[in-house]
Amino acid sequence: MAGVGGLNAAEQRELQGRMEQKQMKDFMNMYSNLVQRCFNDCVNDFTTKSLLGKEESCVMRCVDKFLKSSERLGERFQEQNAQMAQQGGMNAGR
Amino acid sequence: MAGVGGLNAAEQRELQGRMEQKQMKDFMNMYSNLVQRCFNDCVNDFTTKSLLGKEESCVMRCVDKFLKSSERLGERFQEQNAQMAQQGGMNAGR
Amino acid sequence: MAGVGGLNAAEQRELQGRMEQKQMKDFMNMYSNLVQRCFNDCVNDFTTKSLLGKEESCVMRCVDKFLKSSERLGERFQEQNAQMAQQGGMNAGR
Amino acid sequence: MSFLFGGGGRPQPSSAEKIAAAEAEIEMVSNMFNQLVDTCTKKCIPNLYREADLNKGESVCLDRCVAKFFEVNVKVSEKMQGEAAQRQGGAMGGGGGGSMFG
Amino acid sequence: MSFLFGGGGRPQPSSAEKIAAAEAEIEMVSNMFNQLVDTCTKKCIPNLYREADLNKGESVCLDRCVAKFFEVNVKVSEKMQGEAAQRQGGAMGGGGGGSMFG
Amino acid sequence: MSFLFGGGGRPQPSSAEKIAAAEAEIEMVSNMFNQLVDTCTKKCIPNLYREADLNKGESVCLDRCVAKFFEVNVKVSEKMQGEAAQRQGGAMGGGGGGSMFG
Repeated sequence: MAGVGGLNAAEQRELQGRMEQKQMKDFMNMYSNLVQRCFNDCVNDFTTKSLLGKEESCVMRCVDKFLKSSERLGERFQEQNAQMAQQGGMNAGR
Repeated sequence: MAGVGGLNAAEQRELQGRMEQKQMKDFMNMYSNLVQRCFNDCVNDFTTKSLLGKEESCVMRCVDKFLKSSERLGERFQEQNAQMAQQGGMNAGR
Repeated sequence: MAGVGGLNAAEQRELQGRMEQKQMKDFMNMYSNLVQRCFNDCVNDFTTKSLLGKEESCVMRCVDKFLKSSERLGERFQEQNAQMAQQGGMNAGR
Repeated sequence: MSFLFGGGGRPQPSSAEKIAAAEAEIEMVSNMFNQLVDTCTKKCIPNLYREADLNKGESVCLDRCVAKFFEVNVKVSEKMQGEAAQRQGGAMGGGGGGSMFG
Repeated sequence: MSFLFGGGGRPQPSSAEKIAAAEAEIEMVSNMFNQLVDTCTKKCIPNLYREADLNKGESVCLDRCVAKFFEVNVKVSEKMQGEAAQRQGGAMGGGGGGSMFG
Repeated sequence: MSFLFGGGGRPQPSSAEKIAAAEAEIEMVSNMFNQLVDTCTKKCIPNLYREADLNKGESVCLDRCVAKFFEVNVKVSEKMQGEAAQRQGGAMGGGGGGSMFG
Protein backbone atom coordinates (compact mmCIF):
# COMPACT_ATOMS: atom_id res chain seq x y z
CA MET A 1 0.00 0.00 0.00
CA ALA A 2 1.98 2.93 -1.32
CA GLY A 3 0.59 5.70 0.86
CA VAL A 4 1.30 3.83 4.09
CA GLY A 5 5.07 4.11 3.67
CA GLY A 6 5.34 7.17 5.90
CA LEU A 7 3.95 5.58 9.08
CA ASN A 8 6.08 4.39 12.01
CA ALA A 9 5.47 1.10 13.83
CA ALA A 10 2.99 2.47 16.40
CA GLU A 11 1.09 4.27 13.72
CA GLN A 12 0.97 1.13 11.62
CA ARG A 13 -0.42 -0.83 14.58
CA GLU A 14 -3.13 1.73 15.18
CA LEU A 15 -4.03 1.69 11.49
CA GLN A 16 -3.99 -2.10 11.49
CA GLY A 17 -6.58 -2.19 14.27
CA ARG A 18 -8.86 0.17 12.44
CA MET A 19 -8.47 -1.80 9.25
CA GLU A 20 -9.55 -4.99 10.96
CA GLN A 21 -12.75 -3.31 12.10
CA LYS A 22 -13.20 -2.01 8.60
CA GLN A 23 -12.69 -5.44 7.04
CA MET A 24 -15.32 -6.86 9.34
CA LYS A 25 -17.69 -4.09 8.28
CA ASP A 26 -16.83 -4.58 4.60
CA PHE A 27 -17.56 -8.25 4.91
CA MET A 28 -20.92 -7.50 6.52
CA ASN A 29 -21.75 -5.05 3.76
CA MET A 30 -20.69 -7.46 1.07
CA TYR A 31 -22.83 -10.15 2.68
CA SER A 32 -25.90 -7.98 2.92
CA ASN A 33 -25.55 -6.62 -0.61
CA LEU A 34 -25.30 -10.20 -1.78
CA VAL A 35 -28.46 -11.19 0.05
CA GLN A 36 -30.36 -8.15 -1.12
CA ARG A 37 -29.35 -8.61 -4.71
CA CYS A 38 -30.06 -12.31 -4.89
CA PHE A 39 -33.35 -11.91 -3.05
CA ASN A 40 -34.36 -9.16 -5.43
CA ASP A 41 -33.51 -11.10 -8.55
CA CYS A 42 -34.73 -14.52 -7.47
CA VAL A 43 -37.71 -14.09 -5.14
CA ASN A 44 -40.80 -12.73 -6.81
CA ASP A 45 -43.62 -14.98 -5.71
CA PHE A 46 -45.42 -13.85 -2.57
CA THR A 47 -48.32 -16.26 -2.76
CA THR A 48 -46.39 -18.56 -0.42
CA LYS A 49 -44.44 -17.89 2.77
CA SER A 50 -41.76 -20.50 2.17
CA LEU A 51 -39.13 -20.29 -0.54
CA LEU A 52 -40.02 -22.23 -3.66
CA GLY A 53 -37.51 -24.79 -4.88
CA LYS A 54 -36.70 -22.75 -7.96
CA GLU A 55 -36.26 -19.62 -5.87
CA GLU A 56 -33.83 -21.34 -3.57
CA SER A 57 -31.75 -22.79 -6.39
CA CYS A 58 -31.73 -19.40 -8.12
CA VAL A 59 -30.43 -17.80 -4.89
CA MET A 60 -27.71 -20.42 -4.58
CA ARG A 61 -26.52 -19.91 -8.16
CA CYS A 62 -26.72 -16.16 -7.66
CA VAL A 63 -24.51 -16.32 -4.56
CA ASP A 64 -21.99 -18.53 -6.34
CA LYS A 65 -21.89 -16.30 -9.35
CA PHE A 66 -21.62 -13.13 -7.29
CA LEU A 67 -18.72 -14.51 -5.22
CA LYS A 68 -16.89 -15.61 -8.35
CA SER A 69 -17.45 -12.21 -9.95
CA SER A 70 -16.20 -10.40 -6.85
CA GLU A 71 -13.13 -12.58 -6.73
CA ARG A 72 -12.32 -11.98 -10.38
CA LEU A 73 -12.98 -8.25 -10.03
CA GLY A 74 -10.74 -8.18 -6.95
CA GLU A 75 -7.87 -9.74 -8.92
CA ARG A 76 -8.21 -7.33 -11.83
CA PHE A 77 -8.57 -4.41 -9.43
CA GLN A 78 -5.33 -5.28 -7.69
CA GLU A 79 -3.52 -5.69 -11.00
CA GLN A 80 -4.68 -2.30 -12.24
CA ASN A 81 -3.87 -0.71 -8.91
CA ALA A 82 -0.37 -2.19 -8.92
CA GLN A 83 0.16 -1.02 -12.49
CA MET A 84 -0.89 2.51 -11.53
CA ALA A 85 1.44 2.54 -8.54
CA GLN A 86 4.32 1.30 -10.72
CA GLN A 87 3.83 4.19 -13.11
CA GLY A 88 4.59 6.36 -10.07
CA GLY A 89 1.11 7.78 -9.89
CA MET A 90 -0.70 8.73 -13.05
CA ASN A 91 0.09 12.39 -12.94
CA ALA A 92 3.57 12.39 -11.50
CA GLY A 93 4.53 9.91 -14.22
CA ARG A 94 4.08 12.36 -17.07
CA MET B 1 -30.74 -9.08 22.66
CA ALA B 2 -29.03 -12.43 22.91
CA GLY B 3 -25.46 -11.42 22.15
CA VAL B 4 -25.41 -8.72 24.78
CA GLY B 5 -25.60 -11.19 27.64
CA GLY B 6 -21.84 -11.19 28.24
CA LEU B 7 -21.51 -7.48 29.06
CA ASN B 8 -21.15 -6.10 32.59
CA ALA B 9 -22.99 -2.99 33.80
CA ALA B 10 -20.36 -0.45 32.70
CA GLU B 11 -20.09 -2.07 29.31
CA GLN B 12 -23.87 -2.05 28.95
CA ARG B 13 -23.94 1.68 29.77
CA GLU B 14 -21.28 2.43 27.17
CA LEU B 15 -23.16 0.38 24.60
CA GLN B 16 -26.42 2.08 25.57
CA GLY B 17 -24.93 5.51 24.84
CA ARG B 18 -23.72 4.43 21.44
CA MET B 19 -27.06 2.88 20.66
CA GLU B 20 -28.86 6.10 21.41
CA GLN B 21 -26.68 7.93 18.91
CA LYS B 22 -27.33 5.15 16.45
CA GLN B 23 -31.09 5.33 16.96
CA MET B 24 -31.00 9.05 16.30
CA LYS B 25 -29.06 8.38 13.12
CA ASP B 26 -31.39 5.56 12.10
CA PHE B 27 -34.35 7.84 12.57
CA MET B 28 -32.71 10.49 10.40
CA ASN B 29 -31.97 7.92 7.71
CA MET B 30 -35.48 6.55 7.86
CA TYR B 31 -36.85 10.06 7.55
CA SER B 32 -34.73 10.98 4.58
CA ASN B 33 -35.39 7.71 2.78
CA LEU B 34 -39.05 8.35 3.29
CA VAL B 35 -38.81 11.84 1.84
CA GLN B 36 -36.71 10.71 -1.09
CA ARG B 37 -39.00 7.84 -1.92
CA CYS B 38 -42.24 9.78 -1.68
CA PHE B 39 -40.76 12.71 -3.58
CA ASN B 40 -39.58 10.37 -6.31
CA ASP B 41 -42.88 8.59 -6.67
CA CYS B 42 -45.20 11.57 -6.28
CA VAL B 43 -43.50 14.65 -7.70
CA ASN B 44 -43.03 14.60 -11.44
CA ASP B 45 -44.24 17.94 -12.67
CA PHE B 46 -41.58 20.63 -12.88
CA THR B 47 -43.61 23.19 -14.78
CA THR B 48 -44.46 24.78 -11.43
CA LYS B 49 -42.36 25.64 -8.40
CA SER B 50 -45.04 24.90 -5.82
CA LEU B 51 -46.38 21.45 -5.03
CA LEU B 52 -49.60 20.63 -6.84
CA GLY B 53 -52.55 19.54 -4.73
CA LYS B 54 -52.41 16.03 -6.09
CA GLU B 55 -48.67 15.82 -5.48
CA GLU B 56 -49.10 16.85 -1.88
CA SER B 57 -51.89 14.38 -1.21
CA CYS B 58 -49.86 11.63 -2.89
CA VAL B 59 -46.92 12.45 -0.61
CA MET B 60 -49.15 12.32 2.47
CA ARG B 61 -50.59 8.94 1.52
CA CYS B 62 -47.11 7.70 0.68
CA VAL B 63 -45.78 8.72 4.10
CA ASP B 64 -48.70 7.07 5.86
CA LYS B 65 -48.34 3.90 3.89
CA PHE B 66 -44.59 3.77 4.34
CA LEU B 67 -44.85 4.22 8.12
CA LYS B 68 -47.49 1.52 8.35
CA SER B 69 -45.38 -0.83 6.25
CA SER B 70 -42.30 -0.18 8.37
CA GLU B 71 -44.26 -0.83 11.53
CA ARG B 72 -45.67 -4.10 10.21
CA LEU B 73 -42.25 -5.16 8.91
CA GLY B 74 -40.74 -4.30 12.32
CA GLU B 75 -43.24 -6.57 14.09
CA ARG B 76 -42.64 -9.49 11.74
CA PHE B 77 -38.90 -8.93 11.91
CA GLN B 78 -38.92 -9.13 15.70
CA GLU B 79 -41.05 -12.27 15.63
CA GLN B 80 -38.72 -13.99 13.20
CA ASN B 81 -35.69 -12.84 15.15
CA ALA B 82 -37.15 -14.15 18.42
CA GLN B 83 -37.99 -17.46 16.74
CA MET B 84 -34.41 -17.79 15.47
CA ALA B 85 -32.97 -17.01 18.90
CA GLN B 86 -35.29 -19.61 20.49
CA GLN B 87 -34.00 -22.28 18.15
CA GLY B 88 -30.64 -21.58 19.79
CA GLY B 89 -29.11 -20.13 16.66
CA MET B 90 -29.68 -21.81 13.35
CA ASN B 91 -26.45 -23.71 13.26
CA ALA B 92 -25.89 -24.53 16.87
CA GLY B 93 -29.38 -26.06 16.89
CA ARG B 94 -28.49 -28.87 14.52
CA MET C 1 -25.32 27.99 10.61
CA ALA C 2 -28.14 28.77 13.01
CA GLY C 3 -27.85 25.79 15.34
CA VAL C 4 -24.17 26.39 16.02
CA GLY C 5 -24.83 29.62 17.90
CA GLY C 6 -24.70 27.94 21.32
CA LEU C 7 -21.11 26.65 21.07
CA ASN C 8 -18.12 28.32 22.77
CA ALA C 9 -14.75 28.81 21.08
CA ALA C 10 -13.26 25.44 22.07
CA GLU C 11 -16.39 23.63 21.03
CA GLN C 12 -16.39 25.47 17.71
CA ARG C 13 -12.77 24.42 17.10
CA GLU C 14 -13.56 20.78 17.86
CA LEU C 15 -16.55 20.92 15.53
CA GLN C 16 -14.45 22.65 12.88
CA GLY C 17 -11.96 19.78 12.90
CA ARG C 18 -14.68 17.20 12.49
CA MET C 19 -16.26 19.21 9.73
CA GLU C 20 -13.02 19.28 7.78
CA GLN C 21 -12.83 15.50 7.92
CA LYS C 22 -16.45 15.38 6.85
CA GLN C 23 -15.86 17.74 3.92
CA MET C 24 -13.03 15.55 2.74
CA LYS C 25 -15.31 12.54 2.95
CA ASP C 26 -18.15 14.40 1.21
CA PHE C 27 -15.80 15.34 -1.59
CA MET C 28 -14.73 11.73 -1.97
CA ASN C 29 -18.34 10.59 -2.04
CA MET C 30 -19.28 13.26 -4.54
CA TYR C 31 -16.34 12.22 -6.71
CA SER C 32 -17.19 8.56 -6.66
CA ASN C 33 -20.88 9.12 -7.29
CA LEU C 34 -19.88 11.24 -10.24
CA VAL C 35 -17.64 8.52 -11.63
CA GLN C 36 -20.22 5.82 -11.07
CA ARG C 37 -23.00 7.78 -12.66
CA CYS C 38 -21.04 8.88 -15.72
CA PHE C 39 -19.58 5.42 -16.17
CA ASN C 40 -23.04 3.90 -15.96
CA ASP C 41 -24.58 6.28 -18.43
CA CYS C 42 -21.71 6.50 -20.92
CA VAL C 43 -19.88 3.17 -20.98
CA ASN C 44 -21.86 0.32 -22.44
CA ASP C 45 -19.55 -1.35 -24.89
CA PHE C 46 -17.50 -4.19 -23.46
CA THR C 47 -16.17 -5.54 -26.73
CA THR C 48 -13.04 -3.45 -26.17
CA LYS C 49 -10.87 -2.88 -23.11
CA SER C 50 -10.04 0.75 -23.86
CA LEU C 51 -12.54 3.60 -23.73
CA LEU C 52 -14.00 4.48 -27.10
CA GLY C 53 -13.71 8.09 -28.22
CA LYS C 54 -17.43 8.63 -27.93
CA GLU C 55 -17.49 7.08 -24.45
CA GLU C 56 -14.73 9.38 -23.27
CA SER C 57 -16.37 12.51 -24.63
CA CYS C 58 -19.69 11.44 -23.11
CA VAL C 59 -17.97 11.02 -19.73
CA MET C 60 -16.39 14.47 -20.03
CA ARG C 61 -19.70 16.13 -20.84
CA CYS C 62 -21.37 14.17 -18.08
CA VAL C 63 -18.81 15.36 -15.51
CA ASP C 64 -19.18 18.96 -16.66
CA LYS C 65 -22.93 18.79 -16.54
CA PHE C 66 -22.99 17.10 -13.17
CA LEU C 67 -20.65 19.68 -11.62
CA LYS C 68 -22.72 22.53 -13.01
CA SER C 69 -25.91 20.92 -11.72
CA SER C 70 -24.41 20.41 -8.28
CA GLU C 71 -23.26 23.99 -8.16
CA ARG C 72 -26.65 25.32 -9.15
CA LEU C 73 -28.40 23.00 -6.71
CA GLY C 74 -26.00 24.14 -3.97
CA GLU C 75 -26.91 27.78 -4.59
CA ARG C 76 -30.65 27.13 -4.53
CA PHE C 77 -30.27 24.92 -1.48
CA GLN C 78 -28.49 27.66 0.44
CA GLU C 79 -31.10 30.21 -0.57
CA GLN C 80 -33.94 28.00 0.59
CA ASN C 81 -32.11 27.15 3.78
CA ALA C 82 -31.48 30.83 4.52
CA GLN C 83 -35.11 31.63 3.83
CA MET C 84 -36.23 28.91 6.23
CA ALA C 85 -33.87 30.15 8.95
CA GLN C 86 -35.15 33.71 8.47
CA GLN C 87 -38.70 32.57 9.06
CA GLY C 88 -37.43 31.52 12.48
CA GLY C 89 -37.87 27.83 11.79
CA MET C 90 -40.99 26.63 10.04
CA ASN C 91 -42.87 25.64 13.12
CA ALA C 92 -41.71 28.16 15.65
CA GLY C 93 -42.72 30.83 13.13
CA ARG C 94 -46.42 30.15 13.44
CA MET D 1 -32.10 22.37 9.81
CA SER D 2 -33.88 23.20 13.05
CA PHE D 3 -37.00 23.86 10.99
CA LEU D 4 -37.30 20.13 10.51
CA PHE D 5 -37.59 18.85 14.04
CA GLY D 6 -37.51 22.13 15.90
CA GLY D 7 -37.20 23.11 19.50
CA GLY D 8 -38.95 21.82 22.57
CA GLY D 9 -37.69 22.68 26.06
CA ARG D 10 -34.87 20.31 27.01
CA PRO D 11 -32.40 20.35 29.92
CA GLN D 12 -29.05 22.15 29.46
CA PRO D 13 -26.76 19.87 27.37
CA SER D 14 -23.10 19.07 28.09
CA SER D 15 -20.29 20.23 25.83
CA ALA D 16 -19.90 16.85 24.14
CA GLU D 17 -23.65 16.66 23.64
CA LYS D 18 -23.74 20.10 22.08
CA ILE D 19 -20.95 19.19 19.65
CA ALA D 20 -22.65 15.90 18.82
CA ALA D 21 -25.93 17.72 18.24
CA ALA D 22 -24.30 20.33 15.99
CA GLU D 23 -22.51 17.53 14.14
CA ALA D 24 -25.77 15.63 13.71
CA GLU D 25 -27.45 18.75 12.39
CA ILE D 26 -24.67 19.34 9.86
CA GLU D 27 -24.81 15.69 8.86
CA MET D 28 -28.55 16.00 8.37
CA VAL D 29 -28.18 19.07 6.15
CA SER D 30 -25.42 17.42 4.21
CA ASN D 31 -27.39 14.20 3.69
CA MET D 32 -30.38 16.21 2.61
CA PHE D 33 -28.25 18.03 0.07
CA ASN D 34 -26.79 14.80 -1.26
CA GLN D 35 -30.27 13.37 -1.70
CA LEU D 36 -31.38 16.54 -3.39
CA VAL D 37 -28.51 16.28 -5.88
CA ASP D 38 -29.29 12.64 -6.50
CA THR D 39 -33.03 13.14 -6.87
CA CYS D 40 -33.07 16.36 -8.85
CA THR D 41 -30.36 15.39 -11.33
CA LYS D 42 -32.27 12.19 -12.02
CA LYS D 43 -35.50 14.11 -12.52
CA CYS D 44 -34.05 16.97 -14.58
CA ILE D 45 -30.92 15.84 -16.44
CA PRO D 46 -31.44 13.30 -19.23
CA ASN D 47 -28.66 10.73 -19.29
CA LEU D 48 -27.55 11.32 -22.85
CA TYR D 49 -25.20 14.24 -22.17
CA ARG D 50 -25.37 15.75 -25.64
CA GLU D 51 -23.86 19.00 -24.34
CA ALA D 52 -21.63 19.92 -21.41
CA ASP D 53 -23.69 22.94 -20.38
CA LEU D 54 -26.99 23.05 -18.58
CA ASN D 55 -29.63 24.23 -20.99
CA LYS D 56 -32.46 26.56 -20.04
CA GLY D 57 -34.99 23.78 -19.50
CA GLU D 58 -32.66 21.79 -17.26
CA SER D 59 -31.74 24.85 -15.20
CA VAL D 60 -35.34 25.81 -14.57
CA CYS D 61 -36.23 22.22 -13.75
CA LEU D 62 -33.42 22.06 -11.16
CA ASP D 63 -34.60 25.28 -9.51
CA ARG D 64 -38.17 24.07 -9.25
CA CYS D 65 -37.03 20.67 -8.05
CA VAL D 66 -35.19 22.29 -5.12
CA ALA D 67 -38.26 24.34 -4.19
CA LYS D 68 -40.51 21.29 -4.31
CA PHE D 69 -38.01 19.15 -2.41
CA PHE D 70 -37.97 21.67 0.45
CA GLU D 71 -41.74 21.90 0.40
CA VAL D 72 -42.04 18.12 0.66
CA ASN D 73 -39.57 18.11 3.56
CA VAL D 74 -41.60 20.70 5.40
CA LYS D 75 -44.90 18.88 4.82
CA VAL D 76 -43.49 15.52 5.86
CA SER D 77 -41.81 16.85 8.98
CA GLU D 78 -44.97 18.70 9.99
CA LYS D 79 -46.96 15.53 9.51
CA MET D 80 -44.54 13.47 11.56
CA GLN D 81 -44.34 16.04 14.32
CA GLY D 82 -48.12 16.18 14.41
CA GLU D 83 -48.31 12.43 14.83
CA ALA D 84 -45.53 12.35 17.42
CA ALA D 85 -47.38 15.06 19.36
CA GLN D 86 -50.60 13.05 19.22
CA ARG D 87 -48.92 9.97 20.65
CA GLN D 88 -48.03 12.31 23.58
CA GLY D 89 -45.40 15.05 23.64
CA GLY D 90 -42.82 12.25 23.10
CA ALA D 91 -39.10 12.44 22.32
CA MET D 92 -38.52 11.69 18.68
CA GLY D 93 -36.03 8.85 19.17
CA GLY D 94 -38.63 6.18 18.38
CA GLY D 95 -40.60 5.61 15.19
CA GLY D 96 -40.01 3.30 12.25
CA GLY D 97 -36.40 2.26 12.03
CA GLY D 98 -35.72 2.49 15.71
CA SER D 99 -38.62 0.35 16.80
CA MET D 100 -36.84 -2.95 16.52
CA PHE D 101 -34.59 -2.48 19.53
CA GLY D 102 -36.02 -3.90 22.73
CA MET E 1 -28.07 -12.18 14.82
CA SER E 2 -25.78 -14.91 16.12
CA PHE E 3 -27.68 -17.35 13.93
CA LEU E 4 -25.96 -15.80 10.94
CA PHE E 5 -22.30 -16.38 11.66
CA GLY E 6 -22.57 -18.22 14.93
CA GLY E 7 -20.11 -19.40 17.48
CA GLY E 8 -16.73 -21.02 17.14
CA GLY E 9 -14.35 -21.22 20.12
CA ARG E 10 -12.39 -17.98 20.42
CA PRO E 11 -10.15 -16.61 23.18
CA GLN E 12 -11.71 -14.42 25.92
CA PRO E 13 -12.28 -10.92 24.48
CA SER E 14 -11.41 -7.59 26.16
CA SER E 15 -14.06 -5.14 27.30
CA ALA E 16 -13.60 -2.85 24.29
CA GLU E 17 -13.75 -5.85 21.99
CA LYS E 18 -16.95 -7.07 23.60
CA ILE E 19 -18.58 -3.67 23.19
CA ALA E 20 -17.38 -3.44 19.60
CA ALA E 21 -18.73 -6.92 18.90
CA ALA E 22 -22.10 -6.12 20.45
CA GLU E 23 -22.19 -2.88 18.50
CA ALA E 24 -21.33 -4.70 15.28
CA GLU E 25 -24.09 -7.21 15.96
CA ILE E 26 -26.65 -4.46 16.53
CA GLU E 27 -25.45 -2.69 13.40
CA MET E 28 -25.84 -5.91 11.46
CA VAL E 29 -29.41 -6.42 12.69
CA SER E 30 -30.23 -2.83 12.00
CA ASN E 31 -28.79 -2.94 8.47
CA MET E 32 -30.65 -6.13 7.80
CA PHE E 33 -33.88 -4.50 8.92
CA ASN E 34 -33.26 -1.45 6.73
CA GLN E 35 -32.66 -3.69 3.74
CA LEU E 36 -35.77 -5.64 4.53
CA VAL E 37 -37.83 -2.44 4.58
CA ASP E 38 -36.29 -1.31 1.33
CA THR E 39 -36.69 -4.65 -0.43
CA CYS E 40 -40.13 -5.64 0.82
CA THR E 41 -41.77 -2.25 0.30
CA LYS E 42 -40.47 -2.28 -3.27
CA LYS E 43 -41.79 -5.79 -3.82
CA CYS E 44 -45.16 -5.32 -2.11
CA ILE E 45 -46.24 -1.65 -2.22
CA PRO E 46 -47.11 -0.28 -5.65
CA ASN E 47 -45.86 3.29 -6.05
CA LEU E 48 -49.20 4.87 -6.83
CA TYR E 49 -50.39 5.40 -3.27
CA ARG E 50 -54.09 5.45 -4.03
CA GLU E 51 -54.87 4.94 -0.35
CA ALA E 52 -53.07 5.72 2.91
CA ASP E 53 -53.79 2.33 4.49
CA LEU E 54 -52.20 -1.00 3.77
CA ASN E 55 -54.74 -3.19 2.04
CA LYS E 56 -55.11 -6.90 2.68
CA GLY E 57 -52.98 -7.95 -0.28
CA GLU E 58 -50.14 -5.62 0.64
CA SER E 59 -50.16 -6.73 4.27
CA VAL E 60 -49.99 -10.41 3.41
CA CYS E 61 -47.28 -9.75 0.85
CA LEU E 62 -45.17 -7.93 3.47
CA ASP E 63 -45.54 -10.81 5.95
CA ARG E 64 -44.47 -13.39 3.40
CA CYS E 65 -41.67 -11.19 2.20
CA VAL E 66 -40.22 -11.07 5.73
CA ALA E 67 -40.43 -14.83 6.06
CA LYS E 68 -38.72 -15.38 2.71
CA PHE E 69 -36.09 -12.75 3.45
CA PHE E 70 -35.11 -14.56 6.65
CA GLU E 71 -35.11 -17.88 4.85
CA VAL E 72 -32.77 -16.50 2.20
CA ASN E 73 -30.48 -15.11 4.90
CA VAL E 74 -30.29 -18.47 6.59
CA LYS E 75 -29.60 -20.33 3.33
CA VAL E 76 -26.94 -17.86 2.23
CA SER E 77 -25.18 -17.80 5.58
CA GLU E 78 -25.21 -21.60 5.77
CA LYS E 79 -23.74 -21.76 2.29
CA MET E 80 -21.02 -19.25 3.11
CA GLN E 81 -20.16 -20.93 6.38
CA GLY E 82 -19.98 -24.24 4.58
CA GLU E 83 -17.54 -22.81 2.09
CA ALA E 84 -15.50 -21.04 4.74
CA ALA E 85 -15.29 -24.35 6.64
CA GLN E 86 -14.11 -26.17 3.51
CA ARG E 87 -11.30 -23.68 2.96
CA GLN E 88 -10.21 -24.74 6.50
CA GLY E 89 -11.86 -23.85 9.82
CA GLY E 90 -10.95 -20.22 8.99
CA ALA E 91 -11.89 -16.95 10.66
CA MET E 92 -14.50 -15.20 8.57
CA GLY E 93 -12.65 -11.90 8.17
CA GLY E 94 -11.64 -12.67 4.59
CA GLY E 95 -13.81 -13.31 1.54
CA GLY E 96 -15.00 -11.03 -1.23
CA GLY E 97 -14.81 -7.39 -0.24
CA GLY E 98 -11.92 -7.83 2.16
CA SER E 99 -9.66 -9.62 -0.26
CA MET E 100 -8.16 -6.54 -1.81
CA PHE E 101 -6.05 -5.56 1.17
CA GLY E 102 -2.58 -7.06 1.20
CA MET F 1 -4.90 5.67 -4.69
CA SER F 2 -2.42 8.54 -4.75
CA PHE F 3 -2.77 8.53 -8.54
CA LEU F 4 -6.19 10.04 -8.09
CA PHE F 5 -5.48 13.25 -6.26
CA GLY F 6 -1.74 13.06 -6.06
CA GLY F 7 0.89 15.06 -4.30
CA GLY F 8 1.33 18.78 -3.83
CA GLY F 9 3.79 20.14 -1.25
CA ARG F 10 2.10 20.29 2.15
CA PRO F 11 3.50 20.91 5.64
CA GLN F 12 4.66 17.91 7.72
CA PRO F 13 1.55 16.17 9.14
CA SER F 14 1.06 14.99 12.75
CA SER F 15 0.79 11.33 13.68
CA ALA F 16 -3.01 11.43 14.00
CA GLU F 17 -3.24 13.23 10.67
CA LYS F 18 -1.06 10.64 8.98
CA ILE F 19 -3.20 7.81 10.31
CA ALA F 20 -6.36 9.62 9.29
CA ALA F 21 -4.92 10.22 5.82
CA ALA F 22 -3.91 6.58 5.42
CA GLU F 23 -7.33 5.52 6.66
CA ALA F 24 -9.03 7.88 4.21
CA GLU F 25 -6.92 6.48 1.38
CA ILE F 26 -7.85 2.92 2.28
CA GLU F 27 -11.49 3.92 2.57
CA MET F 28 -11.27 5.52 -0.87
CA VAL F 29 -9.79 2.40 -2.44
CA SER F 30 -12.33 0.24 -0.70
CA ASN F 31 -15.26 2.41 -1.79
CA MET F 32 -13.95 2.41 -5.31
CA PHE F 33 -13.78 -1.36 -5.27
CA ASN F 34 -17.31 -1.66 -3.92
CA GLN F 35 -18.58 0.61 -6.68
CA LEU F 36 -16.68 -1.38 -9.23
CA VAL F 37 -18.31 -4.59 -8.03
CA ASP F 38 -21.71 -2.96 -8.09
CA THR F 39 -21.28 -1.38 -11.50
CA CYS F 40 -19.53 -4.19 -13.32
CA THR F 41 -21.75 -6.98 -12.07
CA LYS F 42 -24.78 -4.97 -13.20
CA LYS F 43 -23.20 -4.40 -16.61
CA CYS F 44 -21.88 -7.92 -17.14
CA ILE F 45 -23.95 -10.45 -15.19
CA PRO F 46 -27.54 -10.96 -16.39
CA ASN F 47 -29.91 -11.41 -13.47
CA LEU F 48 -31.25 -14.77 -14.47
CA TYR F 49 -28.53 -16.93 -12.93
CA ARG F 50 -29.00 -19.93 -15.18
CA GLU F 51 -25.64 -21.30 -14.08
CA ALA F 52 -23.46 -20.92 -10.99
CA ASP F 53 -20.24 -20.41 -12.94
CA LEU F 54 -19.07 -17.37 -14.81
CA ASN F 55 -19.15 -18.12 -18.49
CA LYS F 56 -16.53 -16.93 -20.95
CA GLY F 57 -18.50 -13.88 -22.08
CA GLU F 58 -19.19 -12.73 -18.53
CA SER F 59 -15.55 -13.17 -17.50
CA VAL F 60 -14.22 -11.15 -20.41
CA CYS F 61 -16.84 -8.48 -19.84
CA LEU F 62 -15.80 -8.16 -16.18
CA ASP F 63 -12.13 -7.79 -17.14
CA ARG F 64 -12.85 -5.07 -19.67
CA CYS F 65 -15.21 -3.36 -17.29
CA VAL F 66 -12.43 -3.05 -14.69
CA ALA F 67 -10.05 -1.62 -17.28
CA LYS F 68 -12.61 0.92 -18.45
CA PHE F 69 -13.58 1.81 -14.91
CA PHE F 70 -9.97 2.67 -14.08
CA GLU F 71 -9.60 4.62 -17.29
CA VAL F 72 -12.70 6.67 -16.45
CA ASN F 73 -11.35 7.32 -12.96
CA VAL F 74 -8.09 8.58 -14.38
CA LYS F 75 -9.78 10.82 -16.95
CA VAL F 76 -12.20 12.27 -14.43
CA SER F 77 -9.55 12.92 -11.79
CA GLU F 78 -7.28 14.56 -14.39
CA LYS F 79 -10.15 16.76 -15.49
CA MET F 80 -11.00 17.77 -11.95
CA GLN F 81 -7.39 18.43 -11.05
CA GLY F 82 -7.04 20.54 -14.17
CA GLU F 83 -10.03 22.61 -13.18
CA ALA F 84 -8.91 22.90 -9.56
CA ALA F 85 -5.50 24.10 -10.82
CA GLN F 86 -7.15 26.69 -13.05
CA ARG F 87 -9.13 28.13 -10.16
CA GLN F 88 -5.64 28.62 -8.59
CA GLY F 89 -3.38 25.99 -7.04
CA GLY F 90 -6.20 25.37 -4.50
CA ALA F 91 -6.56 22.70 -1.83
CA MET F 92 -9.13 20.19 -2.98
CA GLY F 93 -11.44 20.41 0.05
CA GLY F 94 -14.00 22.53 -1.82
CA GLY F 95 -16.01 21.70 -4.92
CA GLY F 96 -19.49 20.31 -5.35
CA GLY F 97 -20.72 18.58 -2.25
CA GLY F 98 -18.66 20.62 0.16
CA SER F 99 -19.75 23.98 -1.17
CA MET F 100 -22.80 24.31 0.98
CA PHE F 101 -20.97 24.94 4.22
CA GLY F 102 -20.23 28.58 4.92
